[in-house]
Amino acid sequence: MFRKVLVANRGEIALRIIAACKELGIATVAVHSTVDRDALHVEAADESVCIGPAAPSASYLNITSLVAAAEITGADAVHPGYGFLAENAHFAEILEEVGLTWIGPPPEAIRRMGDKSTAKDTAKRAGVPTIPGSPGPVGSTEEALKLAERIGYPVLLKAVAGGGGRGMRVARNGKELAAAFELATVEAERAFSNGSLYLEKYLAEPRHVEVQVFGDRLGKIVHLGERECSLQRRHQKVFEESPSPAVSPELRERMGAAAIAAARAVDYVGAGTVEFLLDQDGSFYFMEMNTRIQVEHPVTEMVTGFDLVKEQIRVAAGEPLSFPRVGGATDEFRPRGHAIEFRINAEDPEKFTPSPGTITTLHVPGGPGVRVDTAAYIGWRIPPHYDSLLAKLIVHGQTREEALARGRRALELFVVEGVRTTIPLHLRLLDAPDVRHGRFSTKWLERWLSGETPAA
Amino acid sequence: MFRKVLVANRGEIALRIIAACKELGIATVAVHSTVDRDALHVEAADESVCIGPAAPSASYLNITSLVAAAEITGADAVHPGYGFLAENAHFAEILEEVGLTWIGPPPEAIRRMGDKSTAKDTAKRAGVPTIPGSPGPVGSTEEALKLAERIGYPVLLKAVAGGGGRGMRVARNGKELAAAFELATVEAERAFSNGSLYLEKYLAEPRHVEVQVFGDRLGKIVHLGERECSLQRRHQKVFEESPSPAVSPELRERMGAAAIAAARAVDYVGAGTVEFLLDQDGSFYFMEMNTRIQVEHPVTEMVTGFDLVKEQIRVAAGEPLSFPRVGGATDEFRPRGHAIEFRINAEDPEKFTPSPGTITTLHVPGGPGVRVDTAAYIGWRIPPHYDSLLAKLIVHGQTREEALARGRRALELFVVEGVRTTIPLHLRLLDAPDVRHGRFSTKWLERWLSGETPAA
Amino acid sequence: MNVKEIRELADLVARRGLASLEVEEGGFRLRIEGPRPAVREAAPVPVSAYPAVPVSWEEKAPRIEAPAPAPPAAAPEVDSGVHVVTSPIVGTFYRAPNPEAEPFVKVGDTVEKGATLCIIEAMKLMNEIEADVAGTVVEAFPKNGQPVEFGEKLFGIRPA
Amino acid sequence: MNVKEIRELADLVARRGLASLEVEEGGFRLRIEGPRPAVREAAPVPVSAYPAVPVSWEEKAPRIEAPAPAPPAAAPEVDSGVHVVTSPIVGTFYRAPNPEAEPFVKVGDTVEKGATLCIIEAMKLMNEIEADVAGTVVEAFPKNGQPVEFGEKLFGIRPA
Repeated sequence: MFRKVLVANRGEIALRIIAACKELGIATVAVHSTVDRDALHVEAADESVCIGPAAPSASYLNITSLVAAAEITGADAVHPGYGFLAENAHFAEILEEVGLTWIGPPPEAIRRMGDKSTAKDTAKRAGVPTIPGSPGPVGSTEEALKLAERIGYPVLLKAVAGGGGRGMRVARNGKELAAAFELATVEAERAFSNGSLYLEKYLAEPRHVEVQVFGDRLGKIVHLGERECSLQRRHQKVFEESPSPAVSPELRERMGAAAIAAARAVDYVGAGTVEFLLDQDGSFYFMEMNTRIQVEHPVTEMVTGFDLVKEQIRVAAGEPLSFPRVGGATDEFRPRGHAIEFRINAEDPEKFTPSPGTITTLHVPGGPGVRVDTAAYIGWRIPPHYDSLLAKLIVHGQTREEALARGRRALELFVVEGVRTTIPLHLRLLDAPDVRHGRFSTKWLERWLSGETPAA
Repeated sequence: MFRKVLVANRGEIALRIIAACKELGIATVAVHSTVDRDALHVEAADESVCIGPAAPSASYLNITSLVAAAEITGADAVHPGYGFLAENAHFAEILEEVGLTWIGPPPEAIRRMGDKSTAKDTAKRAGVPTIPGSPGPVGSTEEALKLAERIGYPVLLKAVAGGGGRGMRVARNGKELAAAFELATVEAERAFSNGSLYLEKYLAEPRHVEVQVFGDRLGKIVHLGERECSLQRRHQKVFEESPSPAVSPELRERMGAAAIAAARAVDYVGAGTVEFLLDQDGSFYFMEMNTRIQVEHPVTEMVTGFDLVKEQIRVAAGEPLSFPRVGGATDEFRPRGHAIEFRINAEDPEKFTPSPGTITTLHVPGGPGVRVDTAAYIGWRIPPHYDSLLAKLIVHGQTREEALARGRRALELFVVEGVRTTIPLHLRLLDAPDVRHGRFSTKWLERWLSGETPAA
Repeated sequence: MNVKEIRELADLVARRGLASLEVEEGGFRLRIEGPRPAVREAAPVPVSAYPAVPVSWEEKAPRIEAPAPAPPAAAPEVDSGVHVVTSPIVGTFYRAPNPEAEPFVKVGDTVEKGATLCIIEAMKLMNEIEADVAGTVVEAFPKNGQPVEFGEKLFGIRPA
Repeated sequence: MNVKEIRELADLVARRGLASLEVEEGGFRLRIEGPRPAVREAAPVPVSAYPAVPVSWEEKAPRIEAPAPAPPAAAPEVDSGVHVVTSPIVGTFYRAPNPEAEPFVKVGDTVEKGATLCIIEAMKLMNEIEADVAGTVVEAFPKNGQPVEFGEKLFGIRPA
């Protein structure tokens, strides 16, 4: 096992990693930028090194400084957390070159899953369902109609050169497709000087359901069930839960097996997440794989009782997976109760503008089934240079109903003053019948925020 | 279900009850003395009533004020918490007379278990083992020797009129007993003007192991396993855990069945605890039954996933027990992992003198498997009129080892300034090999504190 | 806004003891926080919302000595010359012995020490509250039928 | 707003005991927080205990422009007349190009702008740190072979 781990991150995840190291009897080194000098992760670690000025590129993303910090403190491994350098294969390789252990998956796995089209190809070849569509540009209306007939309507046309939703058109039948193909070609030509179009199956109301996988260096890969993360705003997850209200035990086993297959295709080691789009008819399609610990890992910890961050460290040290009774080739995964994570950001709960400032009052809720992961403290000045995640409130109950009720009372007893937070947003969300009944897709939250009648 | 519950208590347990009510959608009324005006339970409740001055006898023990407070606020039930009026059968009866529901066991059960000798007789008649001894005073040395022969050495002689350890003598064999009988008679005569002596089996190194029971109004009674509470100082529990390191599954079932039998003997309803002394040879003896929720109930919540306070309220409202798979006539109880509670008191960690004052800094630990129940906040002035419990830190792990490691890191990251606390005591305790190995009796902690080589 | 104007506003904040002042206009924003407080201000106590409760009027009520306990720290002063009678118990406040009767006392009345000022009902018992000083009633705080807490102000009496 | 005006506002905040003052105008933003309260002391930063690390001396090292970044707010002042060169990188500090050589500079030496003051090794690269002012070296902070953080004080130079 490692003697000393350098935590190449900040905020709540740095504190989380330090907690895991402490439980394993490993010394810790915190790194920080000049504005994070008084941050809690610095205080909690055994040692700390200032690695640069506030700008992330000059500090938390500064590979030279991080490696030097590990060298001067005699650390023997580095945990990257999430964000920053967590999915940087180059950083992983440099660490291994200088003799430090990277607490993460093999660089090659990061690279193959980091590139969208390589990832999709890899998944496809591993037998994992991906969204059906044209392998390349569609040449003509006839070709498009033939393909659409095969994969089924509705279908989506999108510009090969496009992005951000521009040049995209949905067609519900052949007639619409024929008309749309011509229009979209012209639009794409005008917008991108390239009229080529892809065609793929269109999911009207997909859910974002992701599966937690874990592999060890001995080649064992298991899954720990799914997380439902459909409630998103601008692709930022707001509210995550496990299990998903839309996943049956039978579907869980199929999604789990697919996730394991994707991970196995890149010889995965450590904690990873395979993200799927789940259609209303129960079909699911590979979206991407995140080769790191996720912000929302605590919901899986709550329904399994496992410590995923400690397991990352153990696995990186070469130990076999320690999980008893998990999802895999021979075991069926059974979540224990229901967990929900509420991301509490330091931002306006209606306009979502960041609200940096100094925390003047803070009271975190306690009691049964409540967990709070935060690096906040009274007097802490939230620097404006980093993300606005202030705290993660995770609740666990025997049933989804109990977890929802517990979430409400914990949010009501959660006091933060000095900055605006998204606590009021979560309380409003808990009032929404669709949330109470688990009826939502990835499109629900933005529709609801814009005041449209919520219809899942 | 109730519409509004008055919480006849203060501090963390009042907050705990308010949380349970919130989860059940029940409105709450807090009561407080004049010095508790700024207490957190007052802020957390929907309404509050000042019921008297600081002295508990004039406020939290003032039945008239409590009933009037329930009447003027329109509450329909009262939860007494622990301490104060929690085991006051008279209060329970008055509430029922004025049409309020008492969230606790039937007054008759409280009364029968409240009187030590009635409780012991009740248990004995229910077939629950009690410490063998003379039914009344022992008349002569010969009678003492004959009785000792039957129950086995060592035996304890104690003055009928005595108390607090005075006039007690241990005899390991017949010779010692004959000598001790004469001496103890003379001592008791001198000290209490009454030379009569009881004789009972002496437990050299007993453990305090208690079983959580729960009954509903339909007559079902179950047990939820045991709590090990041997680490005590002056009969105050300091550190509690579940399961007990000394209890095997087979012993758990026998103790559970005995606890259920004791509860059944008084037609028990609600949450109760049957305390046993567990001898080194695996024999156990009924000590007493606590007819309320206990301070240490969270360790049972952590290893069961159940919410005992919500269950108290449900059962008081006439609902059947909601627990799935618990210990009882047909089910075997299996704890899920291991939980430990550290009582953090506002007192000197070495001299145990109370340390009231104002909390200037407070940071509670988070992360996986950590729960903190507290009514403390920064700026809170701890009133000197009540007990010194500042917070309960409860940790849960898959194994006892993980729970211990988690306890250590949580204690290290738990910051309280402004008052002295017992956090350093707990950190020292975690260093003691006997604590790490679970080798201790009720006598261990005082011996260890006095500097004697710990020998369990 | 220039520095002189800002100074004027800052002085205003300091002198008036304001918690903060914030101005925003176009791209301009000014925020001034008042003098630092001693430590953390006491958490605000939520105002209790009492529902009215039905009351059974009884013939004869027990008398409670008006103990006029030391008013709790939180009870605001009325006027240094006025003695405040606070409630020694929790219950429902009545100004008259029964719904048809005249109030025991009205503002302006002169009362002797020991005179009944009101009744507070708790657990169906009617507790008479007596004046603990002689003087003139200058204020009557709760309304008839209103619930009162321990230590709540009942009457202001200017001692004779 | 110029420095004089800002100073005026800062004095104002200090004199009036304000908690803070914030001005925002166009791209300009000023925030002044009043004198630190006695209340919560800044959390103590644990002192880092660095172990010595073995070093491989190399022939040729890259030169880093001595950027002398704005010293971080927390860097304590030495003497108002002395310019402090802080470390632009994390690494191990060396006063000489190799273990047998003389130090680049000693206290009392006069240095030109651009003169090499020391080497900081990071990732096996020897980074030369240059003087960003000409003057007299009046203080040398780290010991030879000592690890340094970003922003750590290296030398004090009294400008010529």
